[in-house]
Formats: sequence, structure tokens, C-alpha cells
Amino acid sequence: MNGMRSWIARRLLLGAVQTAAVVLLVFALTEALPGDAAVAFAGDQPDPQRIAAVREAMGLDRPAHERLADWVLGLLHGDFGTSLTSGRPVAGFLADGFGPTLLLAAVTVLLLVPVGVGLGVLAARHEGRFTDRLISSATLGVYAVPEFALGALLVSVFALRLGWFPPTAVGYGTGLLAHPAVLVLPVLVLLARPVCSLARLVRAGMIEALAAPYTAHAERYGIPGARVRYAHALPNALAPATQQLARTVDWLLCGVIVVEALYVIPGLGTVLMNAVADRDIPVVQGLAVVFGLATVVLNLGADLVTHRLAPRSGVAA
Amino acid sequence: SGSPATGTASGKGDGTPRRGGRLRAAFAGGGASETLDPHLGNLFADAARSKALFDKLADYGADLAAVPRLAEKWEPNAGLDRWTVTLRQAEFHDGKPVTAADVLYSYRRIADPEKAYRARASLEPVDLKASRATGERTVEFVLKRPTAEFPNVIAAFGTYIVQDGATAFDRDPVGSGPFRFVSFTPGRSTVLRRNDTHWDGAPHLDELEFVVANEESARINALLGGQIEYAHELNPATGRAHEKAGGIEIVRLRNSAMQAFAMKTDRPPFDDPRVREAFFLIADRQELVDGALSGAGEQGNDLFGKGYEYYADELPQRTQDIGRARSLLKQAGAQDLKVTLDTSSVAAGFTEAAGIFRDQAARAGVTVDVRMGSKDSYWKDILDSGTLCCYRSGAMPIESHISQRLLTDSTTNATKWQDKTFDTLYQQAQSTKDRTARAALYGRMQRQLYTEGGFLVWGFGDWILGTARNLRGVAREAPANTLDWARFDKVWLA
Amino acid sequence: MNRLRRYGPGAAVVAIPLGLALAGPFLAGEPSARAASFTLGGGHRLGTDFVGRDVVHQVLLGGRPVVLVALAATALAYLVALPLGLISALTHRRWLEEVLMRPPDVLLAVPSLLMILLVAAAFPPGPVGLALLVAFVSIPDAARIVRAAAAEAASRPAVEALRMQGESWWRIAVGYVGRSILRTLAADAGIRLTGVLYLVATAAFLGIGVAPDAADWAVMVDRNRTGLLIQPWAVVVPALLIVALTMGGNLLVDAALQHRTPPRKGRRP
Amino acid sequence: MKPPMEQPMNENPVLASVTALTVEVDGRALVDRVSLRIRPGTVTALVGASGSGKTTTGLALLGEYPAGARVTGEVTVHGTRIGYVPQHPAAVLNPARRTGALLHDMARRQVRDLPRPQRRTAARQRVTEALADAQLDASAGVLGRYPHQLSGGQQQRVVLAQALLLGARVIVADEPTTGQDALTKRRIVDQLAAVAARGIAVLLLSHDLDVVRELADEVLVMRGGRVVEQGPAHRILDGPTHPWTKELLAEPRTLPYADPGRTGEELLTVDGLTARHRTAGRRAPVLNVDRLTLRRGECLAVVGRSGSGKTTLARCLAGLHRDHTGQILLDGTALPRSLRDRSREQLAAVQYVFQDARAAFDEHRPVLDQVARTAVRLRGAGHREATEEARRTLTDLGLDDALVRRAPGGLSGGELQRAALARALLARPRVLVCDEITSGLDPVTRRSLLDLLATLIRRPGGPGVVLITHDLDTAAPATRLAVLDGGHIVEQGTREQILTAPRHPFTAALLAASRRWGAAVRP
Ligand SMILES: Nc1ncnc2c1ncn2[C@@H]1O[C@H](COP(=O)(O)OP(=O)(O)OP(=O)(O)O)[C@@H](O)[C@H]1O
Ligand SMILES: Nc1ncnc2c1ncn2[C@@H]1O[C@H](COP(=O)(O)OP(=O)(O)OP(=O)(O)O)[C@@H](O)[C@H]1O
Ligand SMILES: [Mg+2]
Ligand SMILES: [Mg+2]
Repeated sequence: MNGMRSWIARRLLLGAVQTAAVVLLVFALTEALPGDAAVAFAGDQPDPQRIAAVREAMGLDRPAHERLADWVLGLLHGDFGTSLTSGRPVAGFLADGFGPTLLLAAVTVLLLVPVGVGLGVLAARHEGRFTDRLISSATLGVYAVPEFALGALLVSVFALRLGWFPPTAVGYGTGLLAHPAVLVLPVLVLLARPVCSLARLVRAGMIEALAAPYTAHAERYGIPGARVRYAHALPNALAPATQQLARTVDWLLCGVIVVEALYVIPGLGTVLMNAVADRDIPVVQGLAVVFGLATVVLNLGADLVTHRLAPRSGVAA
Repeated sequence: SGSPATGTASGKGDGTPRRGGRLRAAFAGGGASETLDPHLGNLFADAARSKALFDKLADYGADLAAVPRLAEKWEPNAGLDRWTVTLRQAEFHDGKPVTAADVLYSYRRIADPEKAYRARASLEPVDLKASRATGERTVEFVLKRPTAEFPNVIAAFGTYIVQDGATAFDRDPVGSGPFRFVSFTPGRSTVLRRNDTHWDGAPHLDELEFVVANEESARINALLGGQIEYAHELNPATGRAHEKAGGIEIVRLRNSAMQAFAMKTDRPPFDDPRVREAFFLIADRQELVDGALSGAGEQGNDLFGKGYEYYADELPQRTQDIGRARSLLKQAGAQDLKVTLDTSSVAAGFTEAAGIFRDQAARAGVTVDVRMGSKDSYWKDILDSGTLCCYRSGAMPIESHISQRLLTDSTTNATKWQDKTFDTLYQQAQSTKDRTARAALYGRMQRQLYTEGGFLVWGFGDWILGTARNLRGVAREAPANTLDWARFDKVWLA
Repeated sequence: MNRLRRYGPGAAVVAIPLGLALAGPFLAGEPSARAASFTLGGGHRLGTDFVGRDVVHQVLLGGRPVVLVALAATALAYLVALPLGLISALTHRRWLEEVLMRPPDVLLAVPSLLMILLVAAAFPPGPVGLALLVAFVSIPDAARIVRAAAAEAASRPAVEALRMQGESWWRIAVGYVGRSILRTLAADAGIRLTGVLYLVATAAFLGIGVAPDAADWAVMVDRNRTGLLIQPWAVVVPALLIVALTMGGNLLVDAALQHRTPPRKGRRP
Repeated sequence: MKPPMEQPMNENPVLASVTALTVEVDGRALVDRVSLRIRPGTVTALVGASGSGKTTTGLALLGEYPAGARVTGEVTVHGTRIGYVPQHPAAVLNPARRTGALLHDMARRQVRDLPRPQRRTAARQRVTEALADAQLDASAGVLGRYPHQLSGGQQQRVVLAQALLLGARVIVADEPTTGQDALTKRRIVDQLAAVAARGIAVLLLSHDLDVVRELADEVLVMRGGRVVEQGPAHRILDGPTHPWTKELLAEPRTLPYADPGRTGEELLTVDGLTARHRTAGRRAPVLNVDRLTLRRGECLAVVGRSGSGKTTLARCLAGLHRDHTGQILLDGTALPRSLRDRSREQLAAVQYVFQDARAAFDEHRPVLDQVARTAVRLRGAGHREATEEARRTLTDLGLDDALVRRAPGGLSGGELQRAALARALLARPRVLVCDEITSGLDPVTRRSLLDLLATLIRRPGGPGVVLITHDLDTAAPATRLAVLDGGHIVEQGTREQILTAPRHPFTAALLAASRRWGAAVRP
């Protein structure tokens, strides 16, 4: 595993650089946004004197590079800094937001993979026929409905009319796991789009794979249909879907703003929204580190799988 | 004791209050950076929480006149520049009495130039160095100039009284308010419990929980699903949808939000009063109210404070007159006028109003270019730059509106209205002890604004609340930010 | 005979939104006077929208920008993503691949909200700028999918043989590898198109591209959401049109690609 | 081994039969009224010209037909599964799975009745046995490799192992020995005979008449989709009646490809080459060549065991295998290691004909267009001109116009092989590396192709040819021979020297094995 290991090592090193780039970029972007924490803090009372005082109190009068350098130095000691608006440590913000986000992401992915892949394979098997059209239309239809509309629909039917699930997670605080019913509707909304994109990509690859001679060969040799499809044909269809999955997980981990808002789940997306609105740069930067790392790791993982699924690449001339 | 000016138990047939229960109230919040520091609060959620935990010396009644709270009474001297405030007998949650020292500490904390608390501007007239405690429960406030409207100062937003020496509030805030602290998770929930020894009588509720739900649909869904009993700030459309349905109660707090377009009077084209008047005449206010506020509000008459004390309601309602607007523009040599209207999604109705006004202006030959700005820095951005922008204001006394926005040295003068005679009139009013005489002066000032001011006030939006059917005693006549708004010590669960 | 069966459903579904998008602006006529927002009746067959305009009128006008911007943005995204993904799949120089693919990765990690906010604030662009921005945001994603799909095809002996023939890069990349992954590309593009639509709507709300009250189906869906309970048509009709556009378009592409696969038993080993 | 001839065949029940099968595509009959019967324990051989419909008939037994084919006649198969060794094994090997995957899946199904704890070992045991039967050593890590990490012959044997493991009562083996050296072929033939002895019916499609002679009980000779002659093997092969059969049995070419008097100076030199392959993360050297030269106007045959590194050598020459040290010099100047870095002239100068012709074509485009592109790209010819030239070359190779206008899927194995050669020839290469280009050809076509090659070599300015082959008959007329074993050139020299006085024991063994096939290995 020599070559592979050095490749991974290099990618991780690059990943560190990338994360640094993400942090820099995010810092630059947030700095470039009009207004700063002081302005945001002042809100509809933008008394210039007051803004100046706040700016001084927050240390925003110091040049940007100095603040960044300070923050980076802190980070090297594992300190994410303190929030400008609340004065509390950023690490706490991240930790609080991460729990719900991780939970939602995990549950969603656990359902997404079997459903998305299963539907994709099923559609590919029946390409051009009724089942395929039904699956494609249904997933595409759900995909094209905006999240908020789907969320509203689910809430009004399953929560308000039938009373099966609570309409929001208000009041459940951090104990979401103890109340699985709370998660049902948000997870359904979260699933709606990725299931479609995953299923469509799997379907596309699977049509080719099912038509390939090696699949016919496995079938001919009496391997049960499901095993032929999932163990022999599917690996050839999976590379793009894996990338898509990585993007989905990334999206889930970086906070799903609409769903969090709709169901009052205080995840990372909400933290980011508020931090950007408050121009609370240390918090935004802290999030950038988390998001940057998540993206790097997920991309690396997806690339490894892609590489594994196309073993000849890298050898070919 | 109590709040004399406002009828608290407003809803007729609410029955006799019942003790007990936990009320859950959902507000849009500030997320994970929320704090319980009553002086730091900016948002409605902060204000509601502070109101439950702390008390102010005074607060605003439904007509925005000051009503005594911790202050039992206030007395000015003849020159109106020294006010003696007597505190009522009240105690903090830890049992210590509320004293003059606590008041002075709180005010000095707010006024700390380093900290820049929001209420600092309101306390500006007070010379806190010179002010002193004249007794255990009497404070003598020395003012920098005569201030007839001093009660407005001590009723101002964010002027809560904390304990002498208190600096940290997130762990265990100690106030004198109707509820005591139980727990606080920033951005999620705050749990409070009844303060049995509150000077205004113990609340009916056992417990009060504030939950944060930023999305309006989440608040209404939670309310409909029985997860909360009080949803703050609903859309007009939501209000209409549920008003008749009966599942929940919709409460409209009238005159809560002034909606306006602010013209910068110091620069072209609005430095010409004829152009300003033309714009007054371009606006079809009913169309704006219907379109941008979804009908949830009333027409404005280019003046702030409809229904408030001193409001000049004798002035005729202005209506659209495109013909006259055109001729005024022509006189001003601005036939093919092009202006940029700044707007942003910072407040409900802004972008809608901008679009509607653009179409109305087009009928008068004015090209309005709508420019969307960042919502986070909007108020700062429109303060000095641009010529025309969407503007709104929450409830405050008309005097505060004038002093903060319309004097030459006002800090947030978005219309750049700088007029010597107007300033003089204001000072005159502040040194006039007689209320009627003062009212006459305010009337003159408002007339001037009506004819040539910079605020095109086209409407006053309702503040819409949703409450569970078993929640009783919710005030229906209190504009947002006044005493009875978001007041939970007088409500009960039937 | 078979054609109707194959293309019929997709064509039928896509015909309505496409027809409206093309012909709508000619049918729309002059706007009627504004009424109160979110009302039903009063001469408005589908009621009024969030600023009191006639929903029918808005629907008729709103198709063209949706179709144009989404198509343009998706096409633009692929214009960059395709070469990017193909180059990195076809190159044997690791460094080149890293140079091409790592920087877009950085973009992936930047919250798109921040990106759009900044662009909204820094230089509010018109529809063209919007298409560019949306395309720009979609590039890294699309490039990765292209890269992953192409990896296998790019390492086939057939590609080696093409190289042996001195075939041009374009022929190899587009003519062979691209063609081999056509189905995957079509699936991805078909979905991206819809994703782009809503990104346009979000951007509009933040002041990029089209006006926040523009006649545009996606913007309508987004802005009329507050009235969903009292005036659902303002959301439901444009949303259904977008659903039909997505569904029909993809089904048509599916049908078009269907004959490309030889029948199951046709391939010889 | 062959069942005794005396045994009356009709007493055997018929396992599978084809009756008056006609397969038509676009009105052209690929197979025309073919009938055959397959009985347990017998080997039925289909021989005949390339493109005569052998594969089509074989696939018909499996119930598979070309796209859009019109099929009449009847195919009946008793029993469930049919083992199948396709002509192009690479196609049925799953590129994303290790070769062991399917084998294990198959074995696991066979041991379902065993108690759970024993299943694993039992399954593994079966796989190992099947591999051994197919002359593969499971301990060499074959199971853990991806198909592309195997040599052409190894791929073929993996597929054979699958067919053997299946335990079906009928096996259709389409050219099962083409990729194997004489030694391995010997053992595979023995294995097939043993299979038949177990009562399994084998339908053997082969160009290799020695193998047919050894194995077959009954032979059908095909031409143009029809069966022209049919009968017991010994009768057909020893006393053919049909002129076509006689032609098939004619002696192979013995005349040297190159004119020995005209070999010139060194054209291509391999110097200190060590090529590595990466398997399971390790880069293992698979080929070591100190020095190997090809002179102008000569033909160098490379022979050796399957998996000995012949293709790797060829791919190094062609710039398709980058992971090597040492130098490859063309006219004394080093060639870039990767063909991507080679100039157009260099690309044209060294052309490689792939071992697996089917995999090397774009399945979507007509063969003619693909062949013509070489002239367009490497010689700057115009499109029309190039197509004309391609057509001519293809016709010379026996591929008519209608045929080459089809996509590769519509060509038979041998036809594609010739098309692949044509594609390389259109570059007018100075060095032509041919990797098993005759493995899919019947003796007649093979001979004419080799004749054509010889004409080219003998032409002034003609290419030097590196001919990789397992067939000593094909290698024998070469100017010089190089013998590869385990990645090393164990011996190289002139044809006379190698064929008559081999110095290395391995060469001797290889020659002996070939002779036993009756190959006309003579100088
Ligand atoms: N899909 C197709 N469409 C049209 N013609 C085809 C198709 N497939 C094969 N053929 C033609 O049918 C003929 C028989 O092909 P087949 O593969 O059976 O030959 P074969 O005897 O196996 O030849 P080889 O020994 O070269 O493998 C060939 O001439 C081939 O060109
Ligand atoms: N891509 C690869 N990765 C790892 N090992 C490989 C790869 N290609 C070939 N090998 C191994 O290298 C050795 C030489 O392979 P090569 O293809 O050169 O053999 P060959 O002499 O051409 O055999 P054949 O006659 O069977 O085609 C074989 O053992 C093979 O398994
Ligand atoms: Mg064949
Ligand atoms: Mg080989």
C-alpha cells in the first residue's frame, strides 16, 4: 500500500493547506462583507459614536491581519478564540451546534444510501418501462419541490392533521436522540433531494453496468439476481454516486439551514447564519475550520472510493 | 400599586386568572450568541426576557406615555433639569432591596463609554456624575439641560435596573422582575420561574420558558401543534389564515411599526421641498398597506406615532395625487427624475414596499431603481449614503423619535433633517412644564414635518401574535416595546 | 409507434411548462391593477401574489427567465467542469490533477451562503452575472462528478489505442470518454438544472440577478411562501410548473438515451 | 481423455441441440441452417474460417444473439447452466472487482448445504481447485488481482476456471487456448479432456486444429455461416473431403518473413529495461531485459510462457507502460517513456497491435472510421484519402466494405484482430509490435495475413516487426527469436539456432511441447 499511502499522506497535507485556504477565504469574505460586528451589533441604532466604541471594545479597530494572526496563533494551541458578540468561547458554539447536526446527518445518510441506491438500481433494471418512469418521476418530482414547501406539507399532514409526529423540535433542546419522533419529518425533508440525485446517478451508471458482459456472465453462472446487481454490477456504477454522496454528507454536516430553521433544530447551519449576520468573525472562522476539514476528509474518502472503483486508472498510459 | 395607564386584563371574558402551569413562548432570537445581560439586548426576545427578569424605573403605556414601575413617583424642579425619583419598596430575587445605589450603578453601567450599550443614547441627557442618591430609595438625577420628557428617559428601551456591582448575567442573573432565573441555553431556551415576592404581585404562571424559533412557520407550527402557547411576530398572511380558523388566537398589536420611505433632505433631488412633496403625493398608501403589509396595518400620514401621545391627528390624510406630483416635479425641474431606492430584507415588507412604490412612481414619470442592500448592515448603510430608502421604526414616544432622528445633532438622522427653527422648537418644548403648551409645540413641529419633512410615512403595521386558546390575559392594545407587550406576569393558562 | 410510447410521457409533461415559458410573455398582456396581497377571487383566477399582483400574469411572464437562466448557468458550469474533470481523469500527471481539482475543493468548503452574500453585497450583478455566479458555484461539484465518472472510461485500452493513433485530446476526451459517460452527465445535469433554479431564487431574495419581486417561477415560489396557507396557488402553480419542467425534461433525456444501450443480450464478450 | 471411439454416440442422450439455426442481421445470414447435437462426455468442435459464424453459433446455445438479429430454427438445452469461455475473456471480467469475487460467489453457492463453519474453507478449497485445473496458481495472488493486472493468457485461464467451477454439464469454450503457450496449452487440453471424461459435454470453437485433433469427437467445419462438412474428428482431420477443409489443413508458412540478406542496422534497441507492475501496493519487477535489438527489415519473434512479460515488453516499446527504467532507443535516440510525450513521428514510427482487439476499439464508431484516423492523425492524410487507404488495407486483410462499416460489436474476433492490425499499418510504422495478432485466425487467414506481413517487411523501407506469439509455427519464420521466461530473456538468436539448437532448457522444453502438438517447427 506504499503508493496509496503516500498519496493519502499528500492529500492530507494538501488538505491542511486547503483548510487554511478555506479559513483565509472565509475570513476575507466575511471581512469584505459590508459592515462588521459593531455595525451588526448596533442594528437599527447605528449611532456612529456607539459603533466606534463597540468596535474598540471588540478589538475591531486593529488591522485585520493582526486579528487573523492572533486567531491563528490561538488555534495552534487548540483555542478557537472567543465570540465577538457574546464573549463566550467559540469551541462551545461549535460543540453545541455539532450534536444536532451530526445526528441529523447520520440518520439521513443511514437512510439515504439504501433508499437512493435501491431506487436507482430498481429503475435501471426496468429502464424505459413503467417502474423506471415511476421512480424517476417520483424522485424528480420531489426533488423539484422546494424544501420549505415539502416541509410545510409534511408538517401540516403528519404533525398537525394526523398528529403522528411533533411539528418542530422546539423545547427538546439537545435531547433529540431521546425523542426519535422529532427527527422523522426533518429527515424526510433532508432525504427528498439527495435521494433523487443519488438514485439518478446510480441509475445512469447501473444501466451501463447491467448491460455489460460481465454482468451477464455472473448471471449466467447462477449468482442470484440481487447479488449480481449489488455485488457485481453496482461497483461499476458507483463512482459518480459516491462523489454525490460525499457532497451530500458535506452539505448535511455544514448545516442544513432551511430544515434547521423549519424544525427549530439548532445545528451548525443556524450557528453559521447567525454568526454571519452578526459578523462574528471568530465563530465564522471556527466554522470554516470545521467545514474545511469535513470537506477535505469527505473528498479524500470519495476520491479513494472512486479510485478503488476504477482500479485501472493510474496504471493506464 | 400596578400599572395605572394600561388595562392589563384586556380580553373580556377571559375569566378569573388561574394559577399555575408553564408557558412556552417562542421568539425569533439571536442564536448562540444571545446573552441575558439586560443592557446588551437588542432583539424582541432579549427585551421580553429582560422584562421578565428585571424591572425598569418606568415603562411605556399603550400611548407611549411613561408609566411608573420601580419608580413610585418622579418630581422635577422648576427648571426641569433636576428630577427626583422615589423608588417603591421592591426586592431583588436574592432578597436584597432595590436601592438608589443599584439604580445609579445600572445607569452608569449603561452609560459606560467603553461598553456602548444600546440605552446609552437614551441616557444622554442625564449627568450621571452629578446625579446622586439622596436616600436609600431616592435618586436625584441631574440633567445636562431642561428635559420635560425625562420620564421617557427612564422608561427607555434597555434601561433595566440590575444589582449594584453585577457584571455577569448568563450564569445566574439576579433582577427584581416577576420571574426568577432557572436555566439558560443560548439560542435555544431560557427557563424562568415565578417570583412570589414581586412588588407588582406574583405572576399567575409557575414557569415561563422562552424558546428560540427564528423561522416564522416554525413558530406557528409549534403553536398549532401545542408545543408552545405564545408565538411572537407572525406574518400578516399567517394572521389572516388563522384568525377565523379558531385553532389559535391571533392578537394584533396596532400601530407597532412605522413604515416609511426616508428621503435625504440635504441632497438632490430631495433638497428641494417640492420634490419631497411630489413624493408624498405619489404614494398610494392603501396600496402599499395592502401589498406590502398584506393589509395588516393602517395608512400613515407622513408623521410618526399614530395613536401616541402628542400625535397630530388633526392633519388631513394625504392621498395620492399623481397630477399634482407631476406638476410639482416639473416646477422643480425634475421631470425625468431617476432615483435609487435602497431596500433590504432587514424588515418585513421592505422589498415589497419598494417594488410597489417603484410602480407607483413610474406613473408620475419617476424612475425608481430598487437596490437591495445587505440586511446586516442596512441601518448603517442608509444613515449617510443614498438618497431614498425604506425605513421603519418600532414604537417610541414621539419626543424620542424627534430627539433621536430629527435634530441637527441627532445620532441617527436618516433624513438629514437639519432645521434651526425645528431644533429651537424642540428645546422650547423640553423646557415647557405645561403639558398643553408642550403639546402645541409638538403640533407645530409635526406640521412642519407633514409639509416638508423627509419621512414619507405610508403606514403603521400591526404586530401579530399567536396564542394558544387557553392562554388568557394577553394585552391587545399594547404596541410592541411597550409595557404590556410580551408581558407574562399578568397572563394565565386557563 | 414505439416512439410515441418512448417519448410521449416526457414530452407531454414538459410541454406545458416549456410552452408557457415560450409563449407566456406574448399571452400575458398588460398587468392589471394591484389588489391586496394573497387574495383569492376579484377577477384574479389564481388570486394575487405577495405584493397583490395577478398570479396568472406572473406565471405567464415567469417561465422564460427560469428556463433561460437555468439552462445558461448549467451549460456554463459544464463548459468549465467538463474539461476540468476530463483533464484530470485523463492526465497521468498527479500534480496537474491536484492543481486542477484542489482549488475547486476549497470553493466547496466555503459556505455558499457566504459566497452569495458577498457577491450580493460587493457587486450586485444582473441576470448574466447571476448565471455566471450560479455556474461558478456549481463548477467544483460538477467537475468532481465528471472526474469520477470518467476515471474508468479514461483508463480503458480503447483510450490507449486512441493515443497510439495520435488522436487529439478533444476527440479522446469528448468523443470517447465523454460519450461513454453521457448518461451520467445527463443525469447530473438534469438535476443540477433544477438546483440552479432555486439558487437563482435564493440569490434574487438577496438582491442578485433578478429583482426580488421579479416574475420568475422560482422567485414566485420563494417569495409567496408566506401566503401558502391563504393563497396556495401563488406557490403551487409555479412549483408544479418547475416540477413538470424537471420531470419532463429528465424523462425526455432518459428516453433519448435509451436506445444507446444495446439490448441486454446483444453485447458480445 | 477421448472416450473410446467405438462407443456408439447416439446412445448418449442429447444435452443440447441446435436445429436449422439461422441468424440474420440486416438480411445477411451470419449462421445459416446450422444443426448440431451435444452429448455428454463428448467434445464437439466447430472449426472454420474467421467470421464463419462459430461464435454466433456458440452464443446461440447460451440464448444470446447479436442486436437486432432475426433468428429462426431451434435451440434446445437440457440441464440448467452452460459454462462459457468467451473468445475475449477480458470482457466478462468485472473491471471493478477482483478476479476472486465471482469465483467465491459461485463456490459459496455450491457449499450452501454444508454446516456454516465449514463453508468458508470448503468454498475456498473449490476455488483453489478450479484455479489449479485451469493452470493458475491461487497462491500467486491471482484471486486478489483486478482483471487488468493479469496477462491475456491469465485472464483466459481465470474465465476457464470459472467455467470449470460452475460444474455445468455443458461448456462452450470459444478459443480457450489461444492465449496460452505450448506448455500451458498442453495442460489445459488435458484438463478439458478430463472434464469430458467426467461426462460433461464440451462445444469447442477453435482455430487450433492440433487442439481439435487432440480433443474432439466430432468436428463441424464452417464457412460463411454454413456447415460444409461434419463428422467424427479423425475422419474430418485425416481424410477431409470438402476442399475448404483441405485448405484449412494445409501446412503453415515456413518461408522466412524477412529477407535475411536485407536486414540493416539497428532500428530499435532495448537497453537495461526493468519494468514493474503494481500489485497489492507493491511495485514488483516483472520484466528485465538487458539488451534486445530489432534491425531494419527483420522480424523478431518473442515467445515464452503466458505471463512471462511479453505484453509488458511490447507496451514498454509502445510507450503504454511508463513504470520502467532503462532506455528504448529508436535509431539511437531514446524514446520518451510515455507515448503522451512522443511526437507524432515517434508515435507513427512505433505502432502496437493490442492483444485484446475488442477492448482496443471504441464500441460506438464504425471500424473503418477508427482505422482511417491513424492516417489522418499520424500522417496528415485527408479524411477521404485516409478512408480510401483504410478500405484498401482492410480489403487486403480480407475484410470487406460492408463489414468494416459496422461498429466493432458487429465483427467477429478474428475480423477485429485484422482491423486492429490495419489500424496500426496505416501509420506506416517503422517498428510494428504485434501482440498475438493471429490467435483468432484460422490457418488459412493466418497464413495470408502472415504473407501480407512478410510482403511489408520485405518492401524497401518496410517495418521491422516484433511478433509476439504463442504459436511456434507463427514464430518459426521470424528472423530471430527471443525467448522470455519469468520476465527474463533466457535466450535469443537466429531462428535456425533457437529452433534447432536451443541452449536454454526452457527453450528446449517449449520446443518439445510444441513439437508434441505436431507443429512444423523447423528452420
Ligand atoms: N452484430 C452483428 N451484426 C452484423 N454482423 C455480425 C454481427 N456480429 C457478428 N457479425 C458477423 O457475423 C459473422 C460471424 O461472426 P462470428 O463471431 O460468429 O464468427 P467466428 O466464426 O466466431 O469468427 P472468429 O473466428 O473470427 O471469431 C462475421 O462475419 C461477423 O462479421
Ligand atoms: N497491470 C498489471 N498490474 C500488475 N501485474 C500485471 C499487470 N499487467 C500484467 N501483470 C503481470 O505481469 C506479468 C507479465 O504480464 P504480461 O501481460 O506481460 O504477460 P504476457 O507474457 O503477455 O502473457 P500472455 O501471453 O498471457 O499475454 C504477469 O504475471 C501479469 O500477471
Ligand atoms: Mg469467434
Ligand atoms: Mg500478453
